[in-house]
Amino acid sequence: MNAAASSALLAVLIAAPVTGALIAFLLPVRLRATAGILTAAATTAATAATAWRVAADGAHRHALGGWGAPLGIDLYADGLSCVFLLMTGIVGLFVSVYAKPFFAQPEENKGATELFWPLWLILWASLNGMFLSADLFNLYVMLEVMGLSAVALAVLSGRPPALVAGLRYLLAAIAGSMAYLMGVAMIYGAVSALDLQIVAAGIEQGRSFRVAFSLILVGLLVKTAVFPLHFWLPGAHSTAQAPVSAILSALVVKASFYLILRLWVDVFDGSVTVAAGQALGALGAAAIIWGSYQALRQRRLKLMVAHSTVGQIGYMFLLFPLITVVYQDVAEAPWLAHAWTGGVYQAIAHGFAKAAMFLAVGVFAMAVGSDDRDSTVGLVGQLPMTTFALALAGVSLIGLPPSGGFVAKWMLLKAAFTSGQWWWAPVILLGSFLTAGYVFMVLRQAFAPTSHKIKLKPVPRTMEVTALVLGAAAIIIGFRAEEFLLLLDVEAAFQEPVEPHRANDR
Amino acid sequence: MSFVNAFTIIFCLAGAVFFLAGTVGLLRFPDIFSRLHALTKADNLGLGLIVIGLLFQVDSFSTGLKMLFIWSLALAAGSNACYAIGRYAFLRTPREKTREASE
Amino acid sequence: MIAEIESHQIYAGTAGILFCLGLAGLFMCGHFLKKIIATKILGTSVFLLLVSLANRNQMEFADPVPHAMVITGIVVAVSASAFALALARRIWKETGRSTFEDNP
Amino acid sequence: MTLLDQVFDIVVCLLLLVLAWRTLSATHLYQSAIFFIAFGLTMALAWVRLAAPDVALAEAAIGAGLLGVLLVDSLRVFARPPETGRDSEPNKPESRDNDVTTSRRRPQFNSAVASVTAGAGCLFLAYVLVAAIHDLPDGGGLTAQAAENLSRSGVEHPVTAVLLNFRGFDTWLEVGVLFLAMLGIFCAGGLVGFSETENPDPPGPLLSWLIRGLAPVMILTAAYLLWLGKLAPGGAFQAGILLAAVGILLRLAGIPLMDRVPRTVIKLGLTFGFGTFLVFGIIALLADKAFLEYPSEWAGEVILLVEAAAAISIGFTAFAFFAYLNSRDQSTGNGDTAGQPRETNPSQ
Repeated sequence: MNAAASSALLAVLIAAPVTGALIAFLLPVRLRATAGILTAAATTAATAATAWRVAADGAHRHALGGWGAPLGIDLYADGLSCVFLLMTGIVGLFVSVYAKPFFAQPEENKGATELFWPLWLILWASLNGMFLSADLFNLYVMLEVMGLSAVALAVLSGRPPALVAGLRYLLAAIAGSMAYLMGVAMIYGAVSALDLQIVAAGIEQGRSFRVAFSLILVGLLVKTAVFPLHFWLPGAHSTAQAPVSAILSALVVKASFYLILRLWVDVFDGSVTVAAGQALGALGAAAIIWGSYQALRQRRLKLMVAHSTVGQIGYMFLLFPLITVVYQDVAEAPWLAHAWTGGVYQAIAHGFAKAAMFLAVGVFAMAVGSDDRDSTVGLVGQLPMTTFALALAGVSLIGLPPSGGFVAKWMLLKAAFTSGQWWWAPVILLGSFLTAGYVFMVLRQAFAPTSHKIKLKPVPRTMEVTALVLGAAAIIIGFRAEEFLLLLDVEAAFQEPVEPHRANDR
Repeated sequence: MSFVNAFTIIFCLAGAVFFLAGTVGLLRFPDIFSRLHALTKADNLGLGLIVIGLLFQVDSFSTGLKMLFIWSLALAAGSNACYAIGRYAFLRTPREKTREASE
Repeated sequence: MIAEIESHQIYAGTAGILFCLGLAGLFMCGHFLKKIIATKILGTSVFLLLVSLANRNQMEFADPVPHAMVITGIVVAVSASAFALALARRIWKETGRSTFEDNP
Repeated sequence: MTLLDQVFDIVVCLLLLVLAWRTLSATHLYQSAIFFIAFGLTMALAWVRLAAPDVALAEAAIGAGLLGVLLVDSLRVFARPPETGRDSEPNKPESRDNDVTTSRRRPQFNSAVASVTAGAGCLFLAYVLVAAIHDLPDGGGLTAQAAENLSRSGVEHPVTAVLLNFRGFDTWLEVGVLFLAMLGIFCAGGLVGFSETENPDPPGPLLSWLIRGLAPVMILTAAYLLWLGKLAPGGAFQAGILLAAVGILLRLAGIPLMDRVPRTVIKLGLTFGFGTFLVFGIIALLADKAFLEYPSEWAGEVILLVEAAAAISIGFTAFAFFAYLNSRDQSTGNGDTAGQPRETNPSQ
């Protein structure tokens, strides 16, 4: 495969799901699920091919329209983008498989659910676009495509609580993207470019850069739902239908996190400061405590899982204070690689675990007819596979070995100690305890012996299996750290770690 | 050339006077019908005079034609909007009040 | 002093203030419709900044890239507003709520 | 830059700020909407002052025109009591004048403390923003690069060259956003399909006459704008919205357009623009070129084709926004069947 053809793969990753979405929309309703799953399989295959090419030949760049930066828009894939693309591909494929029988159930097939497939495939295209685009303004358009399709999916059922939560989500998303765009406008004014690489070369010290990056950052923090900007998330994620909740929690918040990470280490590394890193870490720490505590208090399973997302997002933000430190040369800061990998690993592991958890809760809710915590009493006997999936996902969220979540939290913990920033360690541990609390509360109910056997509605076997596969994936990536690291290191955005010695002299 | 410019200035000033008068009328007249009356004067005559004034400045036939076309569209739209507002107001006002207003 | 200020600078500064007004409106206004209007003002301020940046150096023509960005932005913003309006209207019809406050 | 220019600019800017403030602080929704429309008109002046005729056209057509219509139509909905209580008559003329204050429980700026805090925060943010904007260099941009490549783009108007060629990918996604918003509106409404308008008043004879007379002129103008985009301000979006306006006017005049259209045609109309772009993109990929790369000798023709498809689709979609929100099924949304597929959907 020559270079041009493999760089065309990047465009395929966006064009293929869109093609599938349009075809699905034009097809009669009964054929849409099949078209959707075929598209999902094709997109996942293209994702795998891209990751393989990038691992073999290094980073790829595709100049859309043949113009190239600065005038045109480029797509760019390196190890970091491929890791997120792969996570999206795998989660997306299994959620698609789950969604087909899910929406075939009459009680879930209400409102405008016939639009699930076009919306979800466009959302997928925009997620891929978020991970690939190298143009600040194109990223704004991608953010909007992602936001609109995510909200549309969240209100698919048409139930009033979902509508209210959806409107709140939409307004928060619009405000976030406007703050982002304001920052982009100022960056364009300062460096006359939109391409990430060219912008990175033009970044200087100065008030306008700091203000611009702050605006961009705040806009993206709203979209990532970092405490205290998470107000829209629990409602929107818990009122959506199960496959949609899985997509929103596992994938959509990761895309804006990815963008923050990319901008922080690749573009604005000259204008971030140690204090800014600590501030992001503090927000993350507050999110861990607050989100996990709220999750512990919820009686409805979906609300619990949604609040748990707020807490788990917090862990990803512990990465920023740990990589933004003063040092003379890289050898002096051996924890950088740990912090970096730990943060990214957390995003990936949470993606699998949270998708599995929402899908499993969806199975429970469908079988019992309610997602109240107490209604799951003794379900292990009747739905062993789903209970097991929930347990696997929970193990990864808590961070018990051997799981993806364990690797992530362990690396963050290690980095916190070696870097001397020990104050993050108690937060990580406390978060794990709280998480263990709510996970075991559900499991205790599920494993509780009951005298009476509850009459359950039969649930399609495919749904149970997909939840289990994703739960298993959250564990398996704990064993597969090496391959993961090899891929992540391709043209690592992190080769030149954040340069706080420049940043420190403000 | 200055002769042509003088025409332009005169017509545009006259148009501006109509716009001003229309605006004052809109603010000062007591009820909706007389306000509409003031408003449409500004739109029709004010815009018309300004278009005539600018016609002296155009360098091609087609531009002039376009300006006249724009004026005629504005006339049609304005009269219809006025008609719609007036009709709505007329239907919504109790009969006695309308009679009072027209007397 | 006043002679040094170019017109694009006046508009760029106004854009900054408008942005704050729109943001304040988004948080402080209760009614859905006014929140949606506030997002429109927020968007307009960003577009105003972009267009005034495009007007900085008058060469043969003004910088077309921000103009294109603004046109794209306007369409995207209006689409989002239309969707928000549809949601707000449906919520009003189904529940009679017009703000987020009267949360049950 | 004369003193008069400066005074004019400052007056326009102050007016913008005052209107924005009044829009947000007005206690009555109608007031708010009127101030917002005035704000939009003043913005048009600003665009003209900043030499941005393309933006002025787009803003007037899409921002003020389309959104204005949707906003006014929504005011009508919010002026009526919701139909969750069965006893209210939907089309009673009395109910129209209901007092639509924005929030009856509390004023907008809810308490003194909150307003002072928010005010101080806003002032600080405004100071920071204006200072940062002031620090931006006085020059720069991509004008030179655009001018250099203009001859290879297939069109002569730089903004069209950026929109349809240099950054055509953005424009493709933008057409996609319109399609997506329509899907979102379908989701919000809970069904996919249209029905006749709920507008209770038939228009007067003069209005129907005007609308019927005006429709062909408007279609012609749309075609002209589309063609003009190659050389001068204008193009697919402006043309498309003009087409949408034709539809909206005809619908207001009581001429049914959407309710009889077969579902397949509606689906094709909504996807036409997004799809055409995509087809050209894929053809380029298959020809071993970059995605959305046009053959240089045919670039002008391809752009015109894509633009025409986009204009038709944009017009159709923008009209569909209005037609759907204005449909009878929509506006008599009934509480107890929330989320149920409705039998009354004519196009299913």
